[in-house]
Parts: sequence; C-alpha cells; structure tokens
Amino acid sequence: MTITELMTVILLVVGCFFFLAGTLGVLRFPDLFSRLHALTKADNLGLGFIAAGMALHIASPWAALKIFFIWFFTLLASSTSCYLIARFQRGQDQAGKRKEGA
Amino acid sequence: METYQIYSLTSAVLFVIGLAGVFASGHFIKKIIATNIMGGGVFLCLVSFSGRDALAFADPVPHALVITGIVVAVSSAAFALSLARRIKQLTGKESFSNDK
Amino acid sequence: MSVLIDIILAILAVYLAIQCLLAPRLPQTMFLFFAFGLALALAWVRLGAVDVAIAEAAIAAGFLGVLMIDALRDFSHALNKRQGNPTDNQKTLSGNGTKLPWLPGVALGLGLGLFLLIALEAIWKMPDGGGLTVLAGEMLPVSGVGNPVTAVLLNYRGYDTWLEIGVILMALLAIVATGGTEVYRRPGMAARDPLLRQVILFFTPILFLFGAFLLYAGKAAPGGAFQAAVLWGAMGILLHLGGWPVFAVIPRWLRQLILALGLGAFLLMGFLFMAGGGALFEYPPAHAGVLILIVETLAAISIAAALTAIYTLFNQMNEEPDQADSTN
Amino acid sequence: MTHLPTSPFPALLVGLPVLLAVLGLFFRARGRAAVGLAGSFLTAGLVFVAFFEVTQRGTLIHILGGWEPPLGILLRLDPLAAVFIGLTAVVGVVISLYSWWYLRAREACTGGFPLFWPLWLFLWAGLNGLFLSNDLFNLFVAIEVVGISAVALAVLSGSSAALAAGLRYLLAAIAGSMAYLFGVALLYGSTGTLDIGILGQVLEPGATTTFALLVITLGLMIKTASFPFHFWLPPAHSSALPPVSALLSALVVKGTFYLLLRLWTEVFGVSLTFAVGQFLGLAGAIAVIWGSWQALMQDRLKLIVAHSSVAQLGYLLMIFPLLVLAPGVTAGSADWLYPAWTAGIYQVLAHAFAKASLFLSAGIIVMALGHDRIQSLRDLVAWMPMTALAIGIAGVSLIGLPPSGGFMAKWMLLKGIFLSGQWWWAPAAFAGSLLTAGYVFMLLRLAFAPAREEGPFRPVPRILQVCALLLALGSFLIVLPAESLIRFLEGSEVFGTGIETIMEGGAYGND
Repeated sequence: MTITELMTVILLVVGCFFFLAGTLGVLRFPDLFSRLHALTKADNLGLGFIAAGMALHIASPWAALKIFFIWFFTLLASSTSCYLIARFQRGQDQAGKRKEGA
Repeated sequence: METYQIYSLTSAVLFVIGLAGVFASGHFIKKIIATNIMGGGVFLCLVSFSGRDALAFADPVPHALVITGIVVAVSSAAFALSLARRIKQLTGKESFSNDK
Repeated sequence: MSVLIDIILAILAVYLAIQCLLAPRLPQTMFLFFAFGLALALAWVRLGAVDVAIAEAAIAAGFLGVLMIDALRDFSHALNKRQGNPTDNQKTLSGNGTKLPWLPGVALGLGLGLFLLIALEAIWKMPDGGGLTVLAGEMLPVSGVGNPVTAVLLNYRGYDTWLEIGVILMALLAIVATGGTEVYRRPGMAARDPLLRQVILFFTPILFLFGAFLLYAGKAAPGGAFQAAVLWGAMGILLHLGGWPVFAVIPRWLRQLILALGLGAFLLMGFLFMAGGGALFEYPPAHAGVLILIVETLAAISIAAALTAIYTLFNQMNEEPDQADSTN
Repeated sequence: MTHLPTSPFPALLVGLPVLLAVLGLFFRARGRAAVGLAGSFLTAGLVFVAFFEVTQRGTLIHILGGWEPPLGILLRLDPLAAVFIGLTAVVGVVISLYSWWYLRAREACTGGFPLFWPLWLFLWAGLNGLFLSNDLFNLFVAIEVVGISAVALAVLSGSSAALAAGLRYLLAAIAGSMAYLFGVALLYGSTGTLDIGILGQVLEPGATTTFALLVITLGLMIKTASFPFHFWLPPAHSSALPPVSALLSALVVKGTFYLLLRLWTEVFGVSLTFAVGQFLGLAGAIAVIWGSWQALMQDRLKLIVAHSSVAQLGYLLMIFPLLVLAPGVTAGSADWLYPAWTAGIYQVLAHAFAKASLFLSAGIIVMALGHDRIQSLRDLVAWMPMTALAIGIAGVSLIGLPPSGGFMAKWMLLKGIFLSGQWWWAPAAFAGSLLTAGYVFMLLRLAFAPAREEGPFRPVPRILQVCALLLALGSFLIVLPAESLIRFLEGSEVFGTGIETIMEGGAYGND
C-alpha cells in the first residue's frame, strides 16, 4: 500500500466519521437550531474530507478541480438553506411569543 | 445470485408495496406517493434486465424508456398534487373517506 | 462483496418505501419518499444506468420534491388554522390497517401476498429475451449521436419523446385547469432575502452553463435534454424565488411561444422531412447530429419553461388562501 | 408487417390535432374556441380521407423515423383502427359543435373555459395515437396522454365534487397504467421486443407471460372501469361538464377496451386459457347487472347515465369468453366468432352514440332547469320535444330494441352465446336489458307525465338539442351499413378470429 492510498483511506474514514456524527446529531438533538448545526457543519466537513480523499485517489488536476467545485457548491447551497431555515424558525418563534404576549 | 436479479426481485416487492399503499392509505398525498413507489418498482424492473448480458454497453432501450416513464410519472404526480391541494383548499378534506 | 452492497441497497429501498407509507406524519412521509428516490438513483448507478440516475435524482427526487414541499406548506398550514385538532389528522394519516375494517384488510393482505409470490416467480423464471443492445449498437453510427441512450430517445424512438414533451405541456395545462388561472403572478416579498438573492445571482450562470454542458454532453455521454431542462428549470424557479420572476413578467405571447417551441418545432421538423418523402421524425443521416442537437435544445427550453410555470402556479396556490383571509 | 403499403396518414392523424392544440395556445378564449372548432373539422376531414384510403388500399403503416421494429415504432392503420378513429371523429365533431354553443352560452359566468379546446385536441391526438400504435411502450405513453387530458377536462368545471372525482380518476388511471407498464417490462425482458406484431410471433407460454397477462389485463380493466374497478367512473363522468362527460364515456373508456382486445387477440394467445376468458366474462356480467341496478336506484339524470356506462361497458367484456376457444376448437369451426366480433364492434359504436347523446341531453336539461333531478322532468315532451325524442331514441338503443345499433349488438351477443354453447351468459344479458328498460322507461314516463308543478324549462339554444338528437339518430343509422362495415373489418388481420388456447386448464403451460 502506497502512502497515497493510505492517505486516501484515512481521509475517507475521517469523512465518514463526520457524516456519521452529523447524522447522529440530526436524529438525537432536541431542537431545530442544534440539528441544523449538526447537519451543515459536520456533514460539510465530512464531505470535504471525502472530496479530498477522492481527489487524491484520482490524482488528476482536472478531476480535482471538479471535485473541489462539487464541495464548494454544496457548501454554499447548504449554508444558505441553513440560514433560511433558521431565519424562518426564528420568525415563527417570535411570532409565537408575540401571540402569547398579546 | 446476479446483481440484476436482486434488483428485479426487489422491483416486484416495491410494486406490491406501492399497490398496497394506493389501496390502504387514506391521505391524498400518501396515495400519490404510493403510485410513485409503484412506478419506482416498474422502472427498476425495466432497467434491471438491461445489464443482463455483458456486452460493450447496457441495453439502451430500457434506459430511454425509463427516462420517458419517469417524466410521465412526475407530470401525472404534479397534476395529482395540484388537484389534492385544490380540494384541500376548497373543502378542507385530506382523504376520500373522512367526509365532512 | 459487491453483491452485498446491492442487497443492502435493495433492502434499504424496500425499508424506505414501507416506512414512507407507514409514517405517522406527512413531512416524514415526504422526506422518506425523497430518500427512497435517492436510494433508487443509487440502484441505477449500480445497474450502470447513469442517464436514468441523473433523471431520477433531478426530476423525480428534485423537481417533484420541490412541488411536494410546497404542497406540504399548504397542507399543514391550512390544517392548523381550520381544524385545530392535530390528533384527527394523525388518525387519517396513520398508515395501513388502522383505518381498514379487519376482514377486507386481511383479504387485501392475502391477495397482495399471493400477487407478490406470483410476481416473484414470474421474474425468477423469466427467459432471457436478449434485448436490443446489438441492434442499437449497430445503428449508432448512422444515428448522429454517440450516446446510445440519446440515440434511442431522440432518434430510434423520437416519437415517444415527442409525445412525452406533450405530456409535460398537458400537465401544465391540467394544473392551470385545476387552479383556474392562467396568470403567473410575481412572488410575494416574503421569499426575498438579501443573502438568498446574492446566492441565487451567483448560482444562475453556473446552472445555465451546467445545463448547457449536460445538453451537449448528451450526444456522447450521459446527459441530454431532460436533465438539462431540469437544471434550467431550477434556474427559473430560483430566480422566481429571489424576486426576478423572469417567466412571469415576459409578454404572454412569448411565454406561450417558449412553452410551445419544443413540441411544435419538433413536430414541424418531422413534417418537413415527411414532406421530403421520408417518415415522420426521420432525419437525414448526414445531418442527424446537428438536427438532434437543435431539437434537444428547443425541447430543453420548453420543458424548463414548463417546469418553472408549474412551480410558479404551485407557489401562487399557496398565497391564495392567505389573501382570501386577509380580505375577509 | 413492413411489407404493407406505407402512408403518411397515420402520422398526420396524431400530428395534426397536436399542432392545432399548440396553435390554440397562442389565442385567448374566443380565438381558442375558433381554432378548436375549425381544428375539429380539419381533423375529422383528415380522418375521412384516411378512412377512404384504407377502404381502397387496405391496412396502411407508417414506420416512424424510418426505423423498423423492433428498434423503432410502427403505426398501423388497419380497418379495425380505422373504425375506432372514424367513430372518434364523427362523435367528436358533433360534440365539438355542441361544445362551441354550450361554452358560449356559459361564457358570461365562467369565461368560456379557454382550456377546453387545447385539451380536447390533445385528447383526440392521444386517442388516435392509441388506436394506431403498434408498440407496447408507446401505447403506455398514449394512454397517459389520454388519461391526463381526460382528467384535466373532467375537472374543468372546478366544483369541489368534480375535483375530488377527478383525483380519484387520476389515481386509478396512474395505478392502472403502472400495472400495464409492469407487464410491458416483463414482456420486454423475456422477448427483447415491444412490437405487437413481433411479440405475437415470439412470445412463449410460461410463468412470466402469464403474470404479464395478469397485470396488463388488470391495469387495463382499471382504466376501462370494469367491475370491480368501476368505482371511479360514476362520480367522474357525472360531475364533469356535459360535453366532457360525453367525450369521456363515448370515447375515452373505449380506448383501453380496444387495447385489451388488441393485446388479447394478437399477443397473449399463447398464454390464455378458457378459464381466464370466463373470468373476464364474469366481471362483465356482474358489471351489467350491478351497473344497471345502480342506475335504476339513482334520482339524478347524470348519475343514471354514468352508472349505465358501467353496465354497457360490461357487455364489452362479455365478448371475451366467446373469443377464447376451448382446447381442440379451431377458429375455422367456431361459427360464433363473427357474431361475437360484430357484437363487440356494434356495442362500442351504439354505446358511443347513445351515451354521448344522453350526456348532451343531460347538459341541456341542466341548462333548462339548473339541476338534473329526474322528478323535475315532468312534461319535458311539451317543452322540449326534440330533447325528449333524443333521450327516447338513445334509451331504446341502450336497451337493445330493434332496429337500433344496440339491438344489433345484443342480438349478435346472444347469437354468439348460444352458438358457442356458453348459455350461462344469456341470463345476465337479458337481465341487463330488462333493468335498462326499467330506467329508460322511468325517464320516459316522467317526460310524458303532464302535471307539472314546478316552474317552466328555460329556453336552450336549439342547436344544442339538434346535436343531441343527431347523435341519438346515429345510434340507429349505424345499422344501415352493417354488411359493408363487417366486410371492411374483415380486412383486419384479427377480425373474426378467435384466440386458440394451446393448453388445458392449469396456470402455466411449461410446468
């Protein structure tokens, strides 16, 4: 086993670990905000590691660029949707509080 | 057991699950989803045979048929969804049975 | 080892399908259905059907998913407001068995079980019909494209694809008929968020380019008109959400022209070659590649427009009850 | 099959209505109606020319894209398809005329339903495609075109009852076409072809073929509203706009019946048994009695007419047990095949004319009264003699009294039943006619009853009444060319042939 292969395996395993942790968080965390936290942060980190592992495995600059873009776009999209969901939830909460107050 | 056999047997199971869902579930959206699961089973069945013979490429005809089938199924599902929403908005009903 | 992956994937798909129909709440049902769609897409990759996997992920899980989430908002929203009794809904939603009287339920179960057994036997004993792989391969050089799936879709069985474009247009008309309005309105201000708008502006050219790439790549590799159309449709939907309702603000005749382009131009081109003595949709082999690319591009534009229009109509269905409430 | 003469007509018959539907999209309500009506006449004219061409040259084919089956798709316009396409055109044109005036009359309050015309032209194209196609998967796409446009037309009125009925109809249609497609998938897997002609030659009996037969038959039975899958038809057909109800029950349900007939006779011969035929006949017989009984129990005109459709479609299924021959019987020695085929074709024709006429009349009555409760039909004869006459004539054809097309159908069915020795179907056929007579005479008795307590009938455009009467008369006129029609149909490969079963009893041939 060469060093590259070893690195690939390590990166993939670490990536899978973060994915697992993120999924566990989504399933076990109590409220929406902490779930979002688990989902976006841990999963994107996991995806990053897996992307790095795959780039190393394929070892072609073009492929590496494409893989980088996959990761980058996912990052952008997931952080935006996370922001939107959190904003919506906060709006709901505030509206609920206002109703209670009235 | 070959790969294609696993999926073609699964396709029958999915079809029957979808069929059961169409009959047994009451909610409009569940019925719509159940027809889509039936469709998933059928499409899986079609595609699973295409790689049966190890040739240069898999049989492209089932692939094309399934792409057509998916588009048709999604079009009908979209129509069904819009009908269900309209019924809900007009009458408040969510299933055929709970008449109010 | 690889068979093990397939078995796990198959079990996962069946499990998701069952859970999806048994889930007690509507959002769970929907999200399990999306997961089911993604499991199917993986199954198709395993079966070597990359074109189908892209189509499934983009159209069935992606586009239908967007429509379903939109419907979900409507359903749960109206539900809290009017009925105010969540346990009632839970009862209607709780899956099999509970609602059925036991005798028909048992009969249905037995009947479906028997049906499943016959189906499994039928599939197990299926003779190998061979398929059309060899024939499709032999004709590939004169079909004008390099990807056999595209050759089947646009050339050998172009008639199916033409009718299918018609089905999408018809679904749009049907949804217009249900909603009772052919007017595409601008979206409400609620969706517009400065960050969202920036991100949408960033993604728009990328979606456009990637769609164009898939369209062109379809000639030789997995991809093609439908997959490209979904990306362009996503572009239209995102622009609509960001407050640039491109499709809603263009003049009506242009809208109808874009919608009709795929079906109409495809057919007119077919008639043209028929007038020249050939059959409907018969391309002269020398120009087949270019002609197919033109037809695909027009079809993709029309389908993308139809998808955007369907989403727009769905989105404004959402706003109608609110407006009615506020005026009352 | 590719030795047959090719012709552009099959392609034009599908292409023209689609082109007109797309053209109509560019106009607003009035323009669409004009394009739609003109388009109906254009399409009907094309059908007329194509029909004439078939009488001259026999079966015509069109090889789409120049790719011969099994790779490509073949359209086949044989005499059987030509009769169904001709029926669609004749009934379609009259309904188009009626729709033009009907929608105009309701324009003020509803905007004239601008989507009716494009959807109807799409439906027409779908039906023509269904009758012409010779490819199993293409038939799936065609029945989906028909299904979506039919449901969209059914929900045009926008009432919540119509929407609920439409959703039920759509879900049944999707489930039915998925079951059909499952069978198609298995047939493709086991033979590697989708072409009906090739399949008929290469298909071998076995567990797979038997299961494909089962799911395809069940799927198409759902779409044809055969018992026990008839549940969606009465609400959908009774809550739609009158011209739409007429289209749905006269033409749309016939499409899947045609497909069932085609597939049984041309593809599945190898795997049919006498028992399977009996099963389909039983479903038909129950539908005849159950549907007629339900119709007798209704007190609204449109519901009576819709339930009567369930019964009349049952008669169509009753010809299948006659077509499936017991082992050892050859088509040459079975003298009941001609009566059975004639009964099937005439039942399709007579029911299409009579039922379309009845739904159009129901529409006229709703216009005149504002509702369709039959107790208010009293004295109809004095107020609207033409509509009363149309209901009477169409009703007589439904019962099967001479000299109507319905009589021809039922007479030939009984003849086939007795010649084949399957006498057990006769009571159901008789009982169906008696029950039909029951509800038709109930309507006529009310129409002739003089004492009218309620307000007057509001005036209805005369042209609408003429359309309904024309269709009713059509159900009688079709008897006149009977002999030449049968001779024309003999040009179809399948007409007059039976399905020779090659195995005794048992589920599978190979085991």
